[in-house]
Amino acid sequence: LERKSESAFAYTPKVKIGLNEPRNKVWGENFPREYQSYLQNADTLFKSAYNGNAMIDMLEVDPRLVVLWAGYGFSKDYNQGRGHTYAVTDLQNSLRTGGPTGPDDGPMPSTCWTCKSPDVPRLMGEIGVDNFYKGKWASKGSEVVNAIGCADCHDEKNMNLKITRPALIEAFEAMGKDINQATHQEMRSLVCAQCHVEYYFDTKIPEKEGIPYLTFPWENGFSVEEMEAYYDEKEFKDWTHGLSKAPMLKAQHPGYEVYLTGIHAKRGVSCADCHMPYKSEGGQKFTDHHIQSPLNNVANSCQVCHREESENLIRDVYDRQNRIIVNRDKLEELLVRAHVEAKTAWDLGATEEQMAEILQDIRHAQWRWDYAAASHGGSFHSPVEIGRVIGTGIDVAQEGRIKLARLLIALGFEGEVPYPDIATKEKAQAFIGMDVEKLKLEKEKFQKTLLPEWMKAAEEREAKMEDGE
Amino acid sequence: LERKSESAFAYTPKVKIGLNEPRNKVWGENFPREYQSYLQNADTLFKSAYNGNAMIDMLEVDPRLVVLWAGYGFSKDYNQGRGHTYAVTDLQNSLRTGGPTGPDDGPMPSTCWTCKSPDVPRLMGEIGVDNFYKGKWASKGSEVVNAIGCADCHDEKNMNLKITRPALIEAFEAMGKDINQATHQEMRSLVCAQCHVEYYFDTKIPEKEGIPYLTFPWENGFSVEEMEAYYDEKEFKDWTHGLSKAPMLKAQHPGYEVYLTGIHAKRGVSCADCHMPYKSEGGQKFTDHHIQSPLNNVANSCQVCHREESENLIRDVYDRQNRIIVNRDKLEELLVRAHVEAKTAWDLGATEEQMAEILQDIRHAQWRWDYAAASHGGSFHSPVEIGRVIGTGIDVAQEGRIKLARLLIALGFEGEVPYPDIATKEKAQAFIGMDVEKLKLEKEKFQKTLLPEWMKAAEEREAKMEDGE
Amino acid sequence: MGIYKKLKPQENWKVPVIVLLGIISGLGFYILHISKATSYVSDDPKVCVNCHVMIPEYVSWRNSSHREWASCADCHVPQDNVAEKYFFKAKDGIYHASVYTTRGEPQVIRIKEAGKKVVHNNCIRCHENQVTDAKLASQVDGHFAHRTDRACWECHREVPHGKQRSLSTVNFVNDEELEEDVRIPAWLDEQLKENYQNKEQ
Ligand code: HEC
Ligand code: HEC
Ligand code: HEC
Ligand code: HEC
Ligand code: HEC
Ligand code: HEC
Ligand code: HEC
Ligand code: HEC
Ligand code: HEC
Ligand code: HEC
Ligand code: HEC
Ligand code: HEC
Ligand code: HEC
Ligand code: HEC
Ligand SMILES: [Ca+2]
Ligand SMILES: [Ca+2]
Repeated sequence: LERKSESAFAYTPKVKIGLNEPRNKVWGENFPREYQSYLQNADTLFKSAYNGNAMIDMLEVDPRLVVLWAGYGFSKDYNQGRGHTYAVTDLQNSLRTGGPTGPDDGPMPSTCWTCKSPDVPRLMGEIGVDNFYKGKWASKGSEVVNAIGCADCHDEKNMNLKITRPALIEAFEAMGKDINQATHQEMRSLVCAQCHVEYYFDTKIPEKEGIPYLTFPWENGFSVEEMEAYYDEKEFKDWTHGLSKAPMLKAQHPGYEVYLTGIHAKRGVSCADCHMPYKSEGGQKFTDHHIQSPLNNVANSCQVCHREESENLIRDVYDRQNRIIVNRDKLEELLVRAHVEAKTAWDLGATEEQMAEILQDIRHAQWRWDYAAASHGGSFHSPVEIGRVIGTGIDVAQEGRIKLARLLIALGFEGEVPYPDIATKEKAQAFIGMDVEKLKLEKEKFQKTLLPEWMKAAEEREAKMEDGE
Repeated sequence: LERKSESAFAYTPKVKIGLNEPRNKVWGENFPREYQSYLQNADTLFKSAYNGNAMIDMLEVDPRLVVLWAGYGFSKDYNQGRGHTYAVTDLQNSLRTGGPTGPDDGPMPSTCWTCKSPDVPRLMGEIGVDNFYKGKWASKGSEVVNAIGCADCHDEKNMNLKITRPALIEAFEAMGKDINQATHQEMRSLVCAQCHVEYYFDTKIPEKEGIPYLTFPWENGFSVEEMEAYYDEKEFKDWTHGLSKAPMLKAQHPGYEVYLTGIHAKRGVSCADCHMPYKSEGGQKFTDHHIQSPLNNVANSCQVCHREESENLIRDVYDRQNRIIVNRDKLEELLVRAHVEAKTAWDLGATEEQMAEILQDIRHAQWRWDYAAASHGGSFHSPVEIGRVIGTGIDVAQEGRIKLARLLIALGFEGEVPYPDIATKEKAQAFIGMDVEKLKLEKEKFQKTLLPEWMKAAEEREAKMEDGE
Repeated sequence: MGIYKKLKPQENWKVPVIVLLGIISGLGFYILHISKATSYVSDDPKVCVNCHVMIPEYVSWRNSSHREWASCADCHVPQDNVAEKYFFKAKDGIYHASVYTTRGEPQVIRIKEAGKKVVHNNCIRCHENQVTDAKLASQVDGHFAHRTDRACWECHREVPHGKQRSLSTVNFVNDEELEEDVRIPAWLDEQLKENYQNKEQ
C-alpha cells in the first residue's frame, strides 16, 4: 500500500481529462493499453453460430421477424448488434431512423441517442436531462458523434466505474434500491446495465408530459411476467400490430435482466469477467477493452475459471443455444400464424369484443418470444429461464390460436389459414405491404445531404474544445 | 498414498462370498462400513421440495396423473420412489401388481422383478435369462426377496463394479458399443443405468416371441425424439388410452438418459459422485452406500466441488425444479383437456380417420411430458434439456387441441369442453371409472394369504444356502 | 468492564477450572506428540500428509503448476514476519492435530476465513507484479484495491487444488488393474453370447 503513494510521484498523467470528455482519444493518452484494446471494437471479422462482431441482417436470416413486427420500425431494418464503435453509425444508417431532412423531422426521438455515445452525458450535463430527451433525434445529429467510450463508464477524476445514465438510477429508485450501495463487483455489470436492458419511452410522467422519457419497467421485478404485469397495469403499448391489430410490446435487449437469473450471476461472475477479461502485456494485467463475444477469446475469459478444452466450452455454449432455438423458432412460426389468422378474422368481420382476448394472448406470447430473442446471449446467460419463458410463450400463443380456430369457424371460415410465403426478407416486407425502396431512397438522400453537414459541424465544434491539458 | 495400497493388502476377508450371493448381510461381514451406511437406505425421514426418502403418493399430490394414465396400471397407484431397501416390498404392495392368487395369476410379468433385487442375477444364472423373464411375477414370488444390494453392482471376487443386467449390455450392443470399454468413472454411472432408465417389454423378438423381454429403446439414441422415433417405427404402444383411445407410450424413469444431456455428465461427474459421495469415518474415507437425495447431504456431495453455502446450493436445485414445474404442470393440464376433448369427439361420432392425427399428437405430447416427469431429478440433472422437451410437448399438445377444436365444431359441439372435477385422487379415479376398492381388497387378500407363504418358502430356501464361509 | 465481568468466573469455580485447564494443557501436549503436530514447524509438504485427511490436497498440489514454486506453507502460513509465521503455524498445528486426534474432522474440510486471508495475501505476495500495475496504481484511485478485492481463486478456481478435492482425486490408484478388467460377469457373458450365436444362425 505504501508502494502506492511512492509510485504516485513516479507517474504523472499525460493530459488532464475534463468532466464528461467525450473524445476517447484524449483518455487514450493517459491509458494507452486500454485504449489500444478499445480500438479493436471496430473489428468485424469474428462470427459465431448465432452472434459475433459481424453485422448480421436479422430480417434476411429470419424473415418471420418482418411479420412479427408489421407496422413497427423493426420490420424495416434490424441487425444483430456489433462492436461499440458502430453505435452512432448504425443508428444513423438504420432504416428505422428514416431520412430526416432537418432537425424536427424523422420518425425517432432524441431519446434514441441515449445509449449510443459519451456525448450523451456531456449533453445531459450541458442542457439537462429533460431537454436531452426532447425533440427528434435529428435535432442532436451534430452533437452525438463519438462512439461509446470512456466517459460512458468512467469517472474522469479517478477512473472509478460510474453510472452516467439517469434511467438506471431512476429504475433503482423505483425499486426502492440505492445504486450507490452497489459493490465494486456489481458495478462491473451495472455499467453495462445502463444500456443492455429492456426499456420504453414513458410520455405520461407528471410535469414531463409528452417527453419520451427513457424508463426501465422494473418496478415489479425483472422477470418476463413481472415486466408484463407492469405494462399491462399501465395499459402501455409500443404499437398496434399491422396485421392482427394487437396492442404490442417490444422487448429490447433485456441482457442484464436475463443474466441476473442465470448461474453465473448467482455466483458473482460479472459481465466484465467474460466480456472484458484481463489481458497480459509485459507481465502486467489490464482490462481488455475489446468488448465482444467471449467465444472469440475463450482462453482469457472462460478458461481462467473452467479448465476445459476450448472446443468443449464453445460446444457447451452452442448446445444451449441450439436447444433454445428449436422452441424459439417454433414460437415464431406460431406467432406468424396467429397474426395472419387474426387478420383473417378481422377481414371476415370479427368484432372488437370477439377479438379482445385473442389479441391479449398475441401480445403476451410475442412479448415472451421477444424477451428471449432480443436478449442476445440470453440462451447462454440463463438457458433454463429462457427455456421456461419460451415454453410459456408457446402455451399462450396456442391458446390464442385455439380461440381463433373457434372464431374463424363461427365466422364461416373453413380449413386452415394458409401460412404466407415469407421465404425471404423481400417477400415478407412485400407481404406486410412495406415500400422499402422508398425508405432506402430517403435514407440515401439523408446520408448525402444532412449527415455530412452534421459531421462537419461536429468537427468544428470539437476543434474548439480544449485538448486534454 | 502408500497408506491406501497398504490397507488394500492388509485386508483379509472374514467370509468368502459366493457367486451372485443375494444376501447383503453376508457381504456386510467383510465390508462393515459400506454395509452400515447401506442399512440407512431404510431411512424415510427426509423430504425435499419434490423428492426425498419419504414415500409420496403421486396420484394424491397430482390427481391429473390418474386421467393421463386412464386405462393403464399407473392410474391405480404410483409413488415417488424411496430407498433401495423398499424395492421388493413396494412392488409387492403396489396396486399395479394386483392380488395374485397363484403363480400364474396377476396383471404383471416376471420381468417386473428385474430391477428390484440381487436375487435377479442369481436366478438368471440358475435358470437362464429367457426363463427368468417368462411367466407372471407371482411365479417368482418366493425367489425374489432381498433388497437391492451388493450383488447388483459388485463382483464378489474383487469388489469391482459389474453390470449384472442383460438389458443394459444388449442396449450397448444395439448401439454398436461395447460396455467392457467403459472407463471406471463411467462405471460409477452405468451401474445405476441398469435400472434408472426408460424401458419396454419387447414380445416380438424372433425365437423369443411372447416373452416380455426387457429392452431399452436406445438404438437411435437417447433423446426424447430419438426414442419416440424408435417406438413409432415399431408401431409400439404400451396401452390404449381409456378416454382418448390414443396409442400411448409410458416413459419410465429415463434418469440416465436425461443425466447424459446435462453439464455434470459432460464434465465427467458420475451418479455416484453425488448420490454416493465419500464419507469419512475415523480418518478413513469410503463410499457412502446410503443412496439418497443429495440435498440431505450437501456437504459431502455438492460442496466437495462447489465452495458455496449449502443453502445456496439447495436454492439452485429448487430454482431449476421450480422453473421446470411451471410448464410441466401446464402441459399436464393441456393433456387432461386433450384426452377429455378427444373422448367428447368420439362420443359425438368422430371417425378413426378424423381422429388419427389428433391421437398421434396426444401420444407424442404425453410421451414428452412423461419423459420429463418420470425422470426424477431430471429437472436438476439437465434443466435446459427438460425445459426444451416440455416446450415441444406444449406445442404438440396444443396442435392436437387446435385440430380438436375444429373437429368438435364440425361434429356440432359448441363452446369449450369442461375441465373435469379431478380435485382429488378419489374424484379422478371415479372420473375414469375405476373401482379402487376392489383392487384394494384383492391386494389385501394377497397380502394375507399368498405373500406370507412366499416369505416362508424363501426363508426356508435361504436357510439351506451356505453361509459365507 | 461489563464484558470482563461476564467472562470472569465465579469464585467457587476457581479450583475446578484450574484443574481442568491443567488436564486440557496436558492432553494438548500429548496430542501434539502422537499426531506429530510438532512437524508443523517444518515447511516440507510431506509433513502435511502425516494425516491422510490432507491427502487430496497434497495430491492435487503435487499435480499443479505450483509444485515447483510454492509449498503448503508458502500459501497457508503468513509470510510477512517471522513471529507471526510461527504463531500462526502453532495455532493451526495444534488446532488441526487436536481435531484429527479426537476424530473430530468434518466430512469435508473447508478453509476458514482467517485461512483465506492468509492464502490470498500470499497469492498477492508472489504475483503482485502481475496483478497490479504500478503505473496505473499511481493514476487510478483504488486500482490496487479493485484488483485484489476478490479471492484470487474465484477466477483461478483450480489453483492449486483442482476442482475435485475429495478422495476421488486419489481414488484411482488401481486404475490400470481396473481398466483391464471386464464389466460383465462370466456367467452372464456366456448366456448372452449363446443368445447371439442363436440369433446369427
Ligand atoms: C459467464 C460468461 C458471461 C457473462 C457473465 C456474461 N456474458 Fe454475455 N455472452 C457470453 C457468451 C458465451 C455469449 C455468446 C456469444 C456468442 O454466441 O458468440 C454472450 C453473448 C452476449 C452478447 C451478444 C454478443 C454478440 O456477439 O453480439 C451480448 C450483447 C452480451 N453477451 C452482453 C452481456 C452483458 C450485458 C452481460 C452482463 C449483464 C453479460 N453479457 C454477461 C458470456 C457471458
Ligand atoms: C436503454 C438503451 C438503449 C436505447 C434507449 C436505445 N438503444 Fe439502440 N441499442 C442498445 C443496445 C444495448 C444495442 C445492442 C443490442 C444487441 O445487439 O444486443 C442497441 C443496438 C441498436 C442498433 C444496432 C442494431 C440494429 O438494430 O440494427 C441500432 C440501429 C439502434 N440500437 C437504434 C436505436 C434506436 C433507433 C433507438 C430509439 C428508438 C434506440 N436504439 C434506443 C441500447 C439502446
Ligand atoms: C452507452 C451504452 C452502452 C454501454 C454502457 C454498454 N453497451 Fe454494449 N452495446 C451498446 C450498443 C448500442 C451496441 C450495439 C452497437 C451496434 O451494433 O451498432 C452494443 C454492443 C455490445 C456487444 C456486441 C459486440 C459485438 O462485437 O458483437 C457486446 C458483447 C456488448 N455490447 C457488451 C457490453 C458490456 C459487457 C458492457 C459493459 C462492460 C457494455 N456492453 C456496455 C451499448 C452499450
Ligand atoms: C462499457 C464500459 C467501459 C468503457 C466504454 C470503458 N471502460 Fe475502462 N473499464 C471498464 C471496466 C468494467 C473496468 C474494470 C474496472 C474494475 O474492475 O475496477 C475498466 C477498467 C479501466 C481501467 C483500470 C485499469 C484496468 O485496465 O483495469 C482503465 C485505466 C480504463 N478502464 C480506461 C478506459 C479508457 C481509456 C476507455 C476509453 C477508451 C475506457 N476505459 C472505456 C469499463 C469500460
Ligand atoms: C469468473 C469465473 C467464470 C468465468 C469467467 C466463466 N465461468 Fe462458467 N461458471 C462459473 C461458475 C462459478 C459456474 C457455476 C458452477 C460452479 O459453481 O462450478 C459456472 C457454470 C458454467 C456452466 C454450467 C452452467 C450451465 O448453463 O449449464 C457452463 C456451461 C459454463 N460455466 C461455461 C462458461 C463459458 C463458456 C464461459 C466463457 C464464455 C464461462 N463459463 C466463463 C464461473 C465462470
Ligand atoms: C451433480 C449431482 C448429481 C448427479 C451427477 C446425479 N444426480 Fe441424481 N439428483 C441430484 C439432485 C440434486 C437431485 C434432486 C434431489 C431432490 O430434489 O431432493 C437428484 C435426484 C435424483 C433422484 C430422485 C431422488 C429422490 O429423492 O427420489 C434419482 C432417482 C436420481 N437423482 C438418480 C440419479 C442417477 C441414476 C444419476 C446418474 C445417471 C444421477 N442421479 C446423477 C444430483 C445428482
Ligand atoms: C429397467 C428397470 C425397471 C424395470 C424393468 C421395472 N422397474 Fe420398477 N422401478 C425402477 C426404478 C429405477 C424405480 C425408481 C423410480 C424413481 O422413483 O425414480 C422403480 C420404482 C418402482 C416402484 C416404486 C414406486 C411406485 O411406482 O410406486 C414400483 C412399485 C415398481 N417400480 C414396480 C414395477 C413394476 C410393476 C414393474 C413391471 C411392470 C417394474 N417396476 C419394472 C426400475 C424398474
Ligand atoms: C437393481 C436396480 C437398481 C440399481 C442398480 C440402482 N437403483 Fe436406484 N432405485 C431402484 C428402485 C427400484 C428404486 C425405488 C425403490 C422404491 O421406491 O421402492 C430406486 C430408488 C433410488 C433413489 C431414491 C432414493 C430415495 O431415498 O428417495 C435414488 C436416489 C437412487 N435409486 C439412485 C441410484 C443410484 C445413484 C444408483 C447407482 C449408484 C442406483 N440407484 C442403482 C433400482 C435400482
Ligand atoms: C447401486 C450400486 C451399489 C450397490 C447396491 C452396492 N454398491 Fe458398493 N459401491 C458402489 C459404487 C459406485 C462404489 C464406488 C466404486 C469406485 O469408485 O471404485 C462402491 C464401492 C464399494 C466398495 C469399495 C470401497 C469404498 O468404500 O469405496 C466396497 C467395499 C463396497 N462398495 C461394498 C458394498 C457392499 C458390502 C454392498 C452391499 C451391502 C454394496 N457395496 C452395495 C455401488 C454399489
Ligand atoms: C464431482 C464434482 C461435482 C459435484 C459432486 C457436483 N457438481 Fe455441480 N458442477 C460441477 C461442474 C464441473 C459443473 C460445470 C461448471 C463448471 O465447470 O464449473 C457444475 C455445475 C453446476 C451448476 C450449474 C449448472 C446449472 O444447471 O446451472 C449447478 C447449479 C451445480 N453444479 C450445483 C450442484 C449441486 C447442487 C450439487 C450437489 C447435488 C453438485 N453441483 C454436485 C461439478 C460438481
Ligand atoms: C495432524 C493431522 C494434520 C496435519 C499434519 C495437517 N493437517 Fe490440516 N487439517 C487437519 C484437520 C483434521 C483439518 C480440519 C479442521 C476443521 O476444518 O475443523 C485440517 C484443516 C486444514 C485447513 C482448512 C481449515 C482452516 O483452518 O482454514 C488447511 C488450510 C490445512 N488443514 C492446511 C494444512 C497444512 C498446510 C498442513 C501442513 C503444514 C496441514 N494442514 C497438516 C489435520 C491435519
Ligand atoms: C498456491 C497456493 C497453495 C498451495 C501451495 C497449497 N494450497 Fe492449500 N489452499 C489454497 C487455496 C487457494 C485454498 C482455498 C480453496 C477454496 O476455498 O476453494 C486452499 C485450501 C486448502 C485446504 C482446505 C480445503 C479447501 O478446499 O477449502 C487444505 C486442507 C489445504 N489447502 C491444504 C494444503 C496442503 C496440505 C498443501 C500442500 C500439500 C497446500 N494446501 C498447498 C492454496 C494453496
Ligand atoms: C511462493 C510463491 C507463490 C505463491 C504463494 C503463489 N504463487 Fe502462483 N505462481 C508462482 C510461480 C513462480 C508461478 C509460475 C509457475 C509456472 O510458470 O509454471 C505461478 C503461476 C501461477 C499462475 C499461472 C499458472 C496457472 O496455474 O494457471 C496462476 C494463475 C497463479 N500462479 C495463481 C496463484 C494464486 C491464485 C495463488 C494463491 C492461491 C498463488 N498463485 C500463490 C508463485 C507463487
Ligand atoms: C476477475 C477475475 C480474476 C481475478 C479475481 C484474479 N484474476 Fe488472475 N487472471 C485473470 C485472467 C482473465 C487472467 C488471464 C490473463 C492472460 O492470460 O493474459 C489471469 C491471469 C493471472 C496470472 C497469469 C498471468 C500470466 O502472465 O500468465 C496470474 C499469476 C494471476 N492471474 C494471479 C492472480 C492473483 C494472485 C489474483 C488475486 C489477487 C488474481 N489473479 C485474481 C482473472 C482474474
Ligand atoms: Ca421495450
Ligand atoms: Ca417405457
